[in-house]
Order: sequence, then C-alpha cells, then structure tokens
Amino acid sequence: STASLSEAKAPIKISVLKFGTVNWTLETIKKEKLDTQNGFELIIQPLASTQAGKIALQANAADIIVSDWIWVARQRGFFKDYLFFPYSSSAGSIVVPKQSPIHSIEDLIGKKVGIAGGGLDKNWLLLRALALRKNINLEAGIDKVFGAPPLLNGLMKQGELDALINFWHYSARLKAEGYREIINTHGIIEQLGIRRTLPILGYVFSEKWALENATVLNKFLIASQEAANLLCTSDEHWTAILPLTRTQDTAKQQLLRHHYCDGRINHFSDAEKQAIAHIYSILADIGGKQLVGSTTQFDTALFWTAHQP
Amino acid sequence: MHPIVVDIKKKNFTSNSSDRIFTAIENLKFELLENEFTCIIGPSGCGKTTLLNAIAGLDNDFDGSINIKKTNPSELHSSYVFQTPRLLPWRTVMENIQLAAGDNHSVPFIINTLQHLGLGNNMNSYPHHLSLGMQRRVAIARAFSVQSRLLLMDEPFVSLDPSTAKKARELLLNLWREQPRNILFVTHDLNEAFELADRILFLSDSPSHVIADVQITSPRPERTPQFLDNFKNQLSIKQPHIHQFL
Amino acid sequence: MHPIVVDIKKKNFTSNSSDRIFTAIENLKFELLENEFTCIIGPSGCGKTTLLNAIAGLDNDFDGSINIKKTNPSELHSSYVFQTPRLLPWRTVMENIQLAAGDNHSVPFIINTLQHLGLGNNMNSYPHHLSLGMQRRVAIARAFSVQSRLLLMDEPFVSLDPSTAKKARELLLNLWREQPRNILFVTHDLNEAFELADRILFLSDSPSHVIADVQITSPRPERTPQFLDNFKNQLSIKQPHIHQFL
Amino acid sequence: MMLRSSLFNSTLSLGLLLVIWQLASLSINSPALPSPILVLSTLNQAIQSAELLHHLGITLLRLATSFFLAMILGTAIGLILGRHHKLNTFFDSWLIILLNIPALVTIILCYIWFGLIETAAILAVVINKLPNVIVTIREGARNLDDPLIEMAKAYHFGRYKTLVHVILPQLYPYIMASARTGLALIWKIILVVEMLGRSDGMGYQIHLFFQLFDIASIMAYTVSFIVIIQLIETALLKPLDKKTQRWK
Amino acid sequence: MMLRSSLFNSTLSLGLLLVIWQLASLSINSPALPSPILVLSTLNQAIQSAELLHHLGITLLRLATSFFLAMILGTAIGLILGRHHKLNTFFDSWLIILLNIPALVTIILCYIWFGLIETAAILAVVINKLPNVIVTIREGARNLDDPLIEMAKAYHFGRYKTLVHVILPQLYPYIMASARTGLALIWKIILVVEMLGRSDGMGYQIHLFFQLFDIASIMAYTVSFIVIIQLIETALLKPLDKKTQRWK
Ligand SMILES: Nc1ncnc2c1ncn2[C@@H]1O[C@H](COP(=O)(O)OP(=O)(O)OP(=O)(O)O)[C@@H](O)[C@H]1O
Ligand SMILES: Nc1ncnc2c1ncn2[C@@H]1O[C@H](COP(=O)(O)OP(=O)(O)OP(=O)(O)O)[C@@H](O)[C@H]1O
Ligand SMILES: [Mg+2]
Ligand SMILES: [Mg+2]
Repeated sequence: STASLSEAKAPIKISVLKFGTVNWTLETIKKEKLDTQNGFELIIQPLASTQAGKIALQANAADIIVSDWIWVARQRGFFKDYLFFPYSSSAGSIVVPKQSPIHSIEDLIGKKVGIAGGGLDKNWLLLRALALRKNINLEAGIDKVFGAPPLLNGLMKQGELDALINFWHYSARLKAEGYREIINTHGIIEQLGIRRTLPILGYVFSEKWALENATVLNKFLIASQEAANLLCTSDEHWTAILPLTRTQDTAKQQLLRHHYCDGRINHFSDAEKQAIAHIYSILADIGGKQLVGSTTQFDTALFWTAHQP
Repeated sequence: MHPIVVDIKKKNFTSNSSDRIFTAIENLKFELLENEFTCIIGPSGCGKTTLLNAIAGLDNDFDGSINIKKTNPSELHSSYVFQTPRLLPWRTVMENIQLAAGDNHSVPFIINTLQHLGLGNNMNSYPHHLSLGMQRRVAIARAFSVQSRLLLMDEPFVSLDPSTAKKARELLLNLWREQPRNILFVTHDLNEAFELADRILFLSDSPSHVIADVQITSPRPERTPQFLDNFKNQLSIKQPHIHQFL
Repeated sequence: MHPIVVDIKKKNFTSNSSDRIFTAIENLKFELLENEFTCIIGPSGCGKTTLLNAIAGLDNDFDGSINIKKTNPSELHSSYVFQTPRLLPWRTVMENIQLAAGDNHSVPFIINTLQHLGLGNNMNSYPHHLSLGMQRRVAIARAFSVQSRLLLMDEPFVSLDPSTAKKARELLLNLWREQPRNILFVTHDLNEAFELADRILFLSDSPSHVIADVQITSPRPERTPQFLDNFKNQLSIKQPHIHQFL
Repeated sequence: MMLRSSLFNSTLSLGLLLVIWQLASLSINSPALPSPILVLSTLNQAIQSAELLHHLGITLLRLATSFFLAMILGTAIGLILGRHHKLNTFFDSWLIILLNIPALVTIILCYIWFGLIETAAILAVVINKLPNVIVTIREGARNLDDPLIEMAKAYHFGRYKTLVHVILPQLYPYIMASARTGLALIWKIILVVEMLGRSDGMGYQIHLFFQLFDIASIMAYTVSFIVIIQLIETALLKPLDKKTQRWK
Repeated sequence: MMLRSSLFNSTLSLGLLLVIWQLASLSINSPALPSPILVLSTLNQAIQSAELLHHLGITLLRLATSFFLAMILGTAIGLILGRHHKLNTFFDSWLIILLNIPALVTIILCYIWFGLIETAAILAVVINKLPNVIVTIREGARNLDDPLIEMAKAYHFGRYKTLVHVILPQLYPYIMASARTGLALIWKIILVVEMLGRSDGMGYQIHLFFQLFDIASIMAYTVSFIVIIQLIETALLKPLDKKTQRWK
C-alpha cells in the first residue's frame, strides 16, 4: 500500500548544479523525505553547468531550474511564460588580496580587474552604475579581464589580477583564504539608494506548469525553506551535506554556511518587487538592449505569488 | 550483319589548361567479321588507345557510333588488356584475376594460364612484388580468363622476352581457337601482326583514320619468315603510302 | 681502372606478407670500360630493373658493392630512363625535363631533342594528355637532357612505332658520340642490342648472373641485317647455352 | 624482437614526456599544472571509488555509437559528393554551413528538439563530426585513380565490387586520417554535450571539476581516456594498418 | 555560362535550406530555433551597430594567425613523421596524448602560463588544431608515390625541389582536407578560447548571448562567420583547387 501511495506522488523534476548551494537544500529535502511527506516526489537532475539547466527547462526536461530574475525578464521578452520565485539573496562581490592598496571603487582605476560572467554580468553592471554616480567611468578606466569564474579564481591566486568580481561561492572561497571583500552586490544596491536586501536567485518554472501543479509547487517551495532552515540550525544536517561543499577546509565550510544562511529570503513583498523593478531599469540603462532585449519595462507579474513566505 | 561496326566521325580532346581542341580521330570506320582477329598498327600518339577505350565503352564522348552485336546478354561484351597493367595493388595476382573473371571463373583454367605465362610461383604475390613484365603477363592472364565477345589488347606483349612473348602468342591463338571471338590487337611490331592477324588496319597520324586495310588469308602455320618477307614486299608495291610501317 | 665495377653477391627480397625470401640476383659481376655501350638481355623477371636500381643508388639493400668512378664531383653520376615514364603529372613536359636537367640545362637543346622525338607540339602539355608512347619519349628526352657519367635505360624504346624508335636510336647514338659516357641499356630485342651495343650481357633467370658476355667490335654502319644474322648463327654455335635468346 | 624494441621505444617516449611534465609543473608551481605523481594518485583514487569507471564506460558507449554512425554516413556521403560534381556543387554550401555551425547551437537544438535524452546527445555529436568526415573523404574521392576505375568498369565489376576492391582501398588513408582525428574530435564534442545536458559521463564530471578548479582530477580523467585511445590504437588501428598495407 | 549556372545552383541550394529552416522553426515553435527572417533582421541590426564587425574582425585575425601557424607546423611535422618510421614510433604516443587532451585543459594551461593575453589564446588554438593537421598529413606522407620519389632521387632533385615539385602536389588533397575541416575546427576552438578568457571576439559575444539564451543573436553571428568562410571558399580555395588540379 505504501507503494501505491508513493506512486500517486506528483513528480517534480528540478535541474541544478551538482555542487551548487541549491543542491544542498534539495539534498536535505530528499534526506529528510520532505518531498514524499508533502505529497510530491523530488527528482534531482544534477548538471555540470548553469547553461545546462536553462536548456533542460527549454527542452521541457526539467520543471524547475534556478536562475536570476534578469534572465526571466529577458525570456519573457521571447514570449516564454517563465515565472520566478525568490530563493536566495546571496550575491557576488569584489575581492582583492589582503595587502592590496585597493580599498574603494575609486582605487580600481587603472587596475587589472577580473570579471566573471562577461560584460553583461549584473554585478559588473551595477558596479558601473554606482561608479558613474561618482563620475567614474569604469568601462574605460580599468583593465577588464572577462573569463570563466574558476579560471579567474585561479588567476587571482597566481597574482595575475589586482581585483576580481566573481559569483558569491567563488568569492567565498577566496575570502576564506584571506582575500578581502571591497563591496558586494547588496552594498552596491544600497549605495545606489535602495535600502533593501533583495533576492537575486530564485526558482524558475513555466507559468503553465505552475498553474497546473500549484499545490505541489507551493508545497515544494515551503519544503525548500524548511530544508534551508534545517541546514542553518542543525549541525547534524549541515554535516550530512558537507561532501557537497567540496572542501576539506573547515574555515571555508563555515564561511560557505554563513553566506548560505545569510542569503535566505525571509521577506518578499511589493516593496521588494518595486525595488527590483528599479534596479532593472538601472541595469537596462547600462546593459542596454543586449541585456534586456525588448523588455525595457520590468513586469512584476513574473513573480509567482500564490505562496508568500 | 557485322558483329562490330565502328564509325567514329570525330573524337576531340579539350585540355583544361588551354582552349586548344585536339582532334585525335576523324572519320575512322571499319566493320569486323565474326570472330576476326584484327591487328591495328599506327604511329605512337595517333589514337589507338583512344579508339580501344571508345570500343570498350570507357569513353562515350565522341561523335559517331559504335555498335556491338550482343548474342548473349549475360556475357561481358569485352575484355581489355590495357597498355599498362592496371592491377589492383592491394590484391594478389590470383585475386586480381578472379575479381575480373567474376563468378563464372574456373580456377584450374586461371592456374593453367598463369603457369603457361611463367607465373606459376607468383599466384599469391602482390603486384608491387613483381617485375613490370610479370605484371603485364598477369594482365594478359586476366583478360584471357574472362569470357567475352571481344578481346581488346593494347600492345600486350611488349617488354616480354622473346620466348615468353612467343608462349603468350601461342596461348592467345589457342584461346581464340577454343573460344572464338573478335580480337582487336594493337601492336607496333609488324611481324607480330603478320603472324597473328586475319586482317591488319593501318592508321594514319592523328587525326587518325584507316589508311590501309590488309587481309591475310594464308593459314597461320604457313606464315614462315620467308612468306612474310614476300608479303611485305608485295604490300609495299601495292600500297606505297604505308611504306613507313613496313 | 674501370669506371664502373658491379659486384652484387646477393640481392634478396622479403615480402611483408610471407616470410619467403626471394633471391633476385646472385653473384652478378661485371666491369665496364670507359664509355662502353652495354646492352643487358635477360628473361622477364630476372632482375634487370633491380640491377639498374642498385646501380642508380636507389636500392642499397644488397650484399656486395658497386663502384662508380667520379671524375667531376658536380656532375650527376647517372641519369635513368625508368621502365615506366615516371613523369610528374602536375608539371608540363618542359617543366618535367627542366626540373631534372637542373640549372645547367640548355633550353634549345631540350627543344631540339623533343622535336627529334616528335613532341615539338607538346612541350606545354601535361603528361595525362599524352599517349603512353609520347610519355615514354618525354622520359627519354629527360634522360638525354641531363649530363651524367652513366645513362641507365630500362627498355626505353618499347611501345614506340618502328620509325620513331629508329629516330630515338639515332638520337641516342648521336648523343653518345657527342657526349661520350657509359650506357647500360636493357632490352628484350636482340636486333636492337646488336645494332646499338659494344657489348651485350646475357643474364640468367633469377637468381640472375651473367651467363654470356658478348663483344661486338664491328663499327655500327657495317651492322647490316645480313651481318647480324651471321653473328647470331656464330653465337649460337659458340655459346649454345644462350640459345633461348637468339 | 620488433615487439620488444617498440615497447622499449614507447616506454622511453612516455618517460621523456613524464619528465618534461614534471619539470614544467615544478617550474610553473601552480595548482593549474599538477605534477604527474599527483595526477596518478588522483587517478588511482578515482578508479578505486568506481566513479571514474562508471563515467568512462558511459562516455565510451556514446563515443562508439556516434563514431560509427558518423564514419559510415560520412564516408558514404563524402564518396558520393566526391564523385558527382553536380551533387557536390549543390550541397557544397550546406556542408560549409554544417561545418561551421558552433557545436553549441547544434547541441542546444538537438536537446530542445528531442529532450535531454541519449538520442539527442548522440545525434548532436554525429552532426558535429559528420561534416569533417565528409570533407576528408570527399577530398579522397576526388583523387581516386581513374585508370583503376576504368579497369573495374571494363571488367563489369559492378557497384559492390568496385566499392570494396577498388575504391575503399584507395580511400583507406583518408578514412584512417578521419578515424584518428575523429576519435579525438568526438571525445571533445562529447565533453561539451555531456556538460550541457547529461548527468553522467566524462564531460559532466570534468566540468564539475573545472568549477572547483580541480585540475588534477580533470587530468586524471583525461589520462584514463587517453589510455583507452592508446589501447584502441595499438590493438585495433595499428594491426589494421599493418594488415591493409601488407601489399606495399 | 558556367558561372551563371553555378550561381543559379547555389541560390537554389541556399533557398532550399532556408525553406527547410523556416519549416523547422515553424514546427518546433521555440525561441531556440528562430526563423531565418528573425535571424537576418538581428544580423542586420548587429551590423548596423558596428558591434558585430568589431568582434568578427578580431576573431578573424586570431583565426588567420593560428590557422597558418597550425597548417605550416602541422604539415612539416606530419611529413617528417610520415616519412621517418623511427621518429614516428617515438612520437606516436605524444601525438595521441596531444590529440586527446580536452581543449579545456590546454586552454586553461595556456592562460595560466601566459596570463589572459593574446599570445596565450592563439597558442591554445594552435595546440588544439596542430595534432589534427599532423595526423592527416602523416597519413598522406605514408602514401606518397614511391616511383616518383625514386625518380627525384635518381635525378638529384635535392630537398627543396623534391618537396615543392614531388611531395607537396601529392599531399595537396590531404592539405586541402586539413584546411577545410581546419578552418571550421579552429573557429570552434576559438569560440571556446574566447569564451574562457577573452574580452572580445565572436566567442565572447556568443557566450554572452548564450547566457541570455538569445539564440537568434547566436545564429546571426554564426551566419556572418559562415558568409566569410563561404567567401574564402569561393574566392580562394575553389580557384586554388582549379589551378592545382588543372593537369587532370
Ligand atoms: N619489392 C619486391 N618484393 C619482392 N620481390 C620483388 C620485388 N621487386 C622485384 N621482385 C622480384 O624480383 C625479380 C626481379 O624483378 P625485376 O623487376 O628486376 O625484373 P626485370 O628483370 O626488370 O623484369 P622485366 O623484364 O619484367 O621488367 C622478380 O622475380 C620480382 O618478382
Ligand atoms: N585526356 C587527353 N587530353 C588531351 N589529349 C589527349 C588525351 N588523351 C590522349 N590525348 C591525345 O590524343 C592522341 C592519341 O592518344 P592515344 O593514347 O590514343 O595514342 P596511341 O595511339 O595509343 O599512342 P601510343 O602508341 O603512344 O600509346 C595523342 O596525341 C594524345 O596527345
Ligand atoms: Mg596507346
Ligand atoms: Mg624490369
């Protein structure tokens, strides 16, 4: 009879990076059987790159993936009915070596700066926007080096770069090795005049699927939050997913956990949505058509609202 | 009806490099009688190989027509000893012959032919391990092993030593007697032609056409060196324009 | 001292496929006098090409030694008319010859030679556009245009018509008289050998060695057909073991 | 004798390579170029954990399937295009387009069309390798020896015999060039294909390692694959070379 | 006449391709396969904004440099290995290793060794293409016509003349196969090289578009590159083919 019960469970296919932080949450859901208890069955498809998840979603091979709202907004410009539900506010940062003379954005002028994610990376665009307010043109003023995140981390350690803008889990690893953070995304957003902690990453799924599976989706979203809380409150659960951090170094592990927990979303209301719309317009200004496509106006309908934390 | 009627009005070659058109054959006509052994003699470069290629159906790009009467549709219409051996280097002597002979080959016949041509020890050799003369003999054996209405031979016996060439000629005549067919035999050696042929066609320089058509009616055993000398002398009197060949 | 001393104790071929060793040449020895015109006659497959390759330095894998006296180090020691034309298909007739003749070629001489061989109109043709006999003539012209101590010729005049062959023979003798050198001339045609040579080496079947070494001392103009018949008759009495060649 | 000396030779050659590698890794002294010893011990661990063999096996299966598909199709098409001038002028631009579409595009399209399934992955690989085979074989087909083909025609060999006994032996070096570069190319494409849409295989693993900048593991996986290729080369291709070139 | 009919032919062929593409994009109806019209209008915009030409120019420069380096080095090494049995057995395993190292590894090593500079990028491309050229040319060098080489030896052609007049014309089809597949392969490698560590070029741009999943732009960039390759093919390679094959 248990078999027939589990057969009735609605499957949710989710594609994530094998060693990404979302997978920590998902693995905890599986370990604690939070899925079957809540009437769905979580099927994790581990992938090796973020792009693979996007392909999986497009190919209908995954119900849910993890991405940011900029991408969702852009896809809606291509008539894709994707929705976004906030998951984490963990964001990238600029790090420099401990002894570096660089202490502020101004100091970056004339330096060799690594930038992960290419010219349209949101961290880089936001930094440029902030600098422009201080009448600094970073685009022309620094020696930009775009590259793959791990490669840039490697080059940073070789001393090839003066500063590095990288995604948070890469920055965290560097910080654990004593590198110093100049500013992170939230700091930039705050200096741009928006005093809110905003979600960056979230679950992305198609509206059609969400409406058809609203109940299980909501249950999944709650389970996800529960699992994240478990990881932050219970050492036992944290130890269980330690292999996924892929580091033996306890300092690094602690830092990663700290950032992970800081990144949890506990408040998301219309005010945050407005703030995101504001930032989007800043990004649209800087990034231009290439970044936002035809969608210059942010459409707040892209947030999944059936469930509020 | 004649089994083979050749009537080539014009055969042109255009070289890619220049726009020059070269006429190799012009108004070349002849008809062969049933099972006639015909030799073709002509200066080097006059178009003999071109003619044979056309008859073999390898080159259809000419003005005119070539008609070959088919008695038996399953039969090969021609077999061809090319001017170069054209053996498959990656197949042994035996394989080369069997491939051409097809299903209706008889291994003992092939072995016998090879032995007569002095290749009894080389049946499993690859062509690269044979001397040029030996390769030519393989090509001859190949043509002999195929049953066809028409046997085309382009200077088959050059670069064979006299005794091997003699054996090859005997073998050819035997084959022809046992399995009568039309033979078109290109040679530069007038004596060879006199010894073998029922008829000799002399070709002009290119654009080539038939300038003399000589019948030899005496039976082959009677063709002694003396007889041939006489025949030649008569010919140079009757047909002075082919003096250069005699 | 003899300009060329050949002493091949043993030349073996091993075919990759089988472990069979084939001895092509065994105890083949001869010495050439200065500027001697030597013909080599032997059955097909006996090892004549193998011998020429060894002398040309293309094959050093034999027991024994070949000594060629060098008078002038800058001079090519040999030029070689191979048994097949071996022309570069992507080069014209003229280019093929000039490449071999090197810097010390004289264009008028080359043109003259080509014209004598009936190729005056084909100097800018590519080999693929020539008949086989024409390609052979190009190869002959190439060898003639190179100044060398030793001229190796492997059945150079086969598949030429009698009148072209006659011209080629005359050209060869003229060249030899004007620029004396050693010539090693392989042929199956005894009459050709009698007509050209100072000396004829008869080779046995493989493993080949010299079985008769015949000098012809009479001056060339005196070598009428009649003289040759007499010579042959005498030879077959004096050296009955070479009867097969006569 | 031959065998012993060739074994000696390759030991020497590999030894020299290891020494160069060791020196380079000492001189550069970065985790980006781990020493051979580290890589071998990583390899050893990966083999013990059975993880490597699992992924290697899966990748090899994909490799074999797409290799044979691409070679057979490519040889056939290349031969046809090389021998038929008109078809070739018609499809030439298609071929150029197919050759130059970034692997990324074909891979995405295959996955989106067929879903993230095995067929899509293999198809993506075949599409990427196919035009290379075609171009190489076409070049060979253009340069076939006409006298031999005429001979086959004169003796009525027919299609099958001409193909097997006259044409394929002449195409052999082109096929071998295609096969040798092809195994390597397919392996490289598979790495990307697996990165973009599979949850197993060497490409999946190597990209995970890349994100962790774990070059030692990447190299360990690479070494294991190279060993396989070296085995294929010595156990299959070399003997095949010997057998087919026997006539020389 | 010839020209007109070949123009007609290629228009027809491209037209057919466009029709197939259009139908496919209609049937799949996904932004992953944009219609040709959308792609062409995107291309038009990209050209107008001068952005495309900038990146295309940079990539073509890299392509040309690494192509010639790889072809010249590869032909030389391939020829040497193909003609010298001993050298070949010694370096054979090196070649196999070089062939099968994932592009990722060589690219990372080059960047780490030399920094994120132009030299590193070009070197990475050359290292990736080189073994393919070597393997193809080596196959050709093994199958040279011995009688012609003997002729060159008998007539004392010397190294240079033998190379230019006897060997290279025979290697021509192999060189062309290598060049044709090579342009495509190098282009694909450059895409990865630029993606991983350059701040300009087609690969950098395409990767940006890929992050946004903007397939129309990716295809527009691809089309612009294919047009260039098609131009190279018709203006350089085809006439070269004609000229060198004149003797046939
Ligand atoms: N590469 C080889 N491998 C094995 N055997 C060979 C090889 N080359 C030649 N032979 C053998 O050596 C013998 C002599 O060959 P060669 O080519 O010298 O003969 P030849 O006297 O020139 O004959 P022909 O008059 O037919 O040209 C032949 O029996 C041939 O089978
Ligand atoms: N593909 C070609 N392109 C241009 N001209 C050609 C071509 N093939 C042959 N020819 C020319 O046609 C003429 C006849 O050639 P063919 O090969 O038929 O001569 P042949 O009579 O067989 O001569 P040989 O006795 O020397 O073999 C020659 O003058 C040759 O130059
Ligand atoms: Mg002919
Ligand atoms: Mg010979």
